[in-house]
Amino acid sequence: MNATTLFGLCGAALVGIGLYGLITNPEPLRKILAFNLLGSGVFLLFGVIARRGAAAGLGGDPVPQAMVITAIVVAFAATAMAIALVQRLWDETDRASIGSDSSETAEEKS
Amino acid sequence: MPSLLLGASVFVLLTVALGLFAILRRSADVDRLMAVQLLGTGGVAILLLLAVATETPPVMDVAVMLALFAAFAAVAFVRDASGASSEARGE
Amino acid sequence: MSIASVFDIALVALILTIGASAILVRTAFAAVVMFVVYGLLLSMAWVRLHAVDVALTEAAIGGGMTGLLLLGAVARSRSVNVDSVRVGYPLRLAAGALCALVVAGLAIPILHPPEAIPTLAPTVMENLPPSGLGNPVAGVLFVFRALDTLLEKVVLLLALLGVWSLAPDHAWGGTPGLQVYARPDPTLIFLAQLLPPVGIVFGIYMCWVGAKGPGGAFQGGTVLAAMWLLVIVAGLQRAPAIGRLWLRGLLVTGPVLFLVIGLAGWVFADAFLAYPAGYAKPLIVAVEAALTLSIAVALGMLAAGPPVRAQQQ
Amino acid sequence: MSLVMDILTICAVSAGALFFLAGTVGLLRFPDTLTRLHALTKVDNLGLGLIVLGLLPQTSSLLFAVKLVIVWLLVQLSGAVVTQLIAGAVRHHGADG
Repeated sequence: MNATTLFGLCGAALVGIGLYGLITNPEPLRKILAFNLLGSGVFLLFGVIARRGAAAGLGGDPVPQAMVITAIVVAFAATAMAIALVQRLWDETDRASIGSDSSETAEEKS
Repeated sequence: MPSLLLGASVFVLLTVALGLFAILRRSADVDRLMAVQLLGTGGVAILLLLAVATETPPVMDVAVMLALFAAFAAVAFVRDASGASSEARGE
Repeated sequence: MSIASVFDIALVALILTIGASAILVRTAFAAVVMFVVYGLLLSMAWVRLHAVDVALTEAAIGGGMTGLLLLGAVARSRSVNVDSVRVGYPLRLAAGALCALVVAGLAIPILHPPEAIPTLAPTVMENLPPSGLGNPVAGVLFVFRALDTLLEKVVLLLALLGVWSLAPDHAWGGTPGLQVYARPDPTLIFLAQLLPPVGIVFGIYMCWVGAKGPGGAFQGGTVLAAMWLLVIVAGLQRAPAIGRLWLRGLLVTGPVLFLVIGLAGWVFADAFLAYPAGYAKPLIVAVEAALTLSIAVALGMLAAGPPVRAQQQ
Repeated sequence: MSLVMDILTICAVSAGALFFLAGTVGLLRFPDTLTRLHALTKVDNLGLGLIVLGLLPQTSSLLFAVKLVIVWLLVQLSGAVVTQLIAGAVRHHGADG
């Protein structure tokens, strides 16, 4: 198994870890964090695809790499938006977690 | 020489890993602040060794980035651990 | 087994352990610390994948900026009631099984790559010389897929508008509720005076070097944003009210310049976002410089959060 | 000449790596937060300094070497100040045993 495959499996495992956290953690903040973890696992998979496409004297295919850079910045913007929504939710409801009975799961969609 | 430098970077990575586990065992928040500090020095050492071993000078810029943002994150953590006040609380 | 593969195995093991502990650890504060450590480690993984541009972005945004953002929210969450509803074991088991399935599904294509691996690297290198750029990633971002990059800036501005629009009515146009130190701390003030000059030089260097090597507007902009936030958090300067004209001007300068040059492409070259022959590099450097400033302000204001207090007259 | 340089590199890098190990041992063994902080930062900064010293002879250009020294200075300064900050937080909250 070469190094690229190893990082690919690492990315796959990170997606799994992030998804698990997203499902099982009741606090919205921890869900946002888990979602970021999931996202970085996907980015790592892109990195592996880029590395496998190494050609023309480059260490990796620059197109997926550029996409990942864009994705990291957009993920940050989405995280900022999600956190602002959660804080507004706290201001309105005074609760820090999402109960099973409530309909307030919408803020995780970003 | 490159393999020696790579070997040194593996060694430093392992000590950083060990240090992180030592920090994770403690439950106090202040102890956890050290984890970022550990990466700030250890991570920079690893990246510098990699930069010279693989002859890719741009990796050194990643080391600078790591140093800057480790310090930046530490400032945010200490702010949180030592009781922050929102600017809005003055109202 | 070579030394490099020992390094990779150790790094992957460490990343997975820290990532899992960021999910499983009990307090939200500890989780955020773990997440920052995870981001810094991940940037080393990107170095190993020969993606130095991505490593720079990940260290800056994944490590520092997201950490600051999450921490601000953790500090706020202490003042609200945290229901200690824990998810039951059956659900955890089911979630674990589902996640294992997803991991397996992702692992199969990783372990069995296609015979002919698709790559655009040769095409990029063939078409890069006319632009005068030396960094293929910058080439993709500003020449081949310039529309994506332009729209990404629009997304940043839209996100910022979204964050701002969550402000209560009375605070509209006011100052963001960035958490600052309760007492002025001399050590912190020293750091906030020491680090920004270094950081600003490094940010400009990142933007400049981006044309020929790893770096660019995103990385430079993030460094500038972090230095700005550091000065505000230390209490040396207040966060600006979001209604300020200079602030809004800086926010739109980069995207507007990009758009104007893009539109001019219709007249002087033959397509939207095309650069006239021979002028590509100076135009791209100008766009990058303006974007660096706009990105710095946008990221800084995103991290500072929605306004919470009306502007003082 | 290059042999002397190589020997310098081997000695300095090995010594630096050993200092990192020493810092980690301190982190594992020392009884309270402040001493652990002390072990971590003092020793690791020395380790980094030695590694930078060892890498200097191996650099291909002067610019590369100057950058190495600048990185070291940056880590040294910011590390020292951040440690001071963390120590302040420890004193404020009380160390744990």
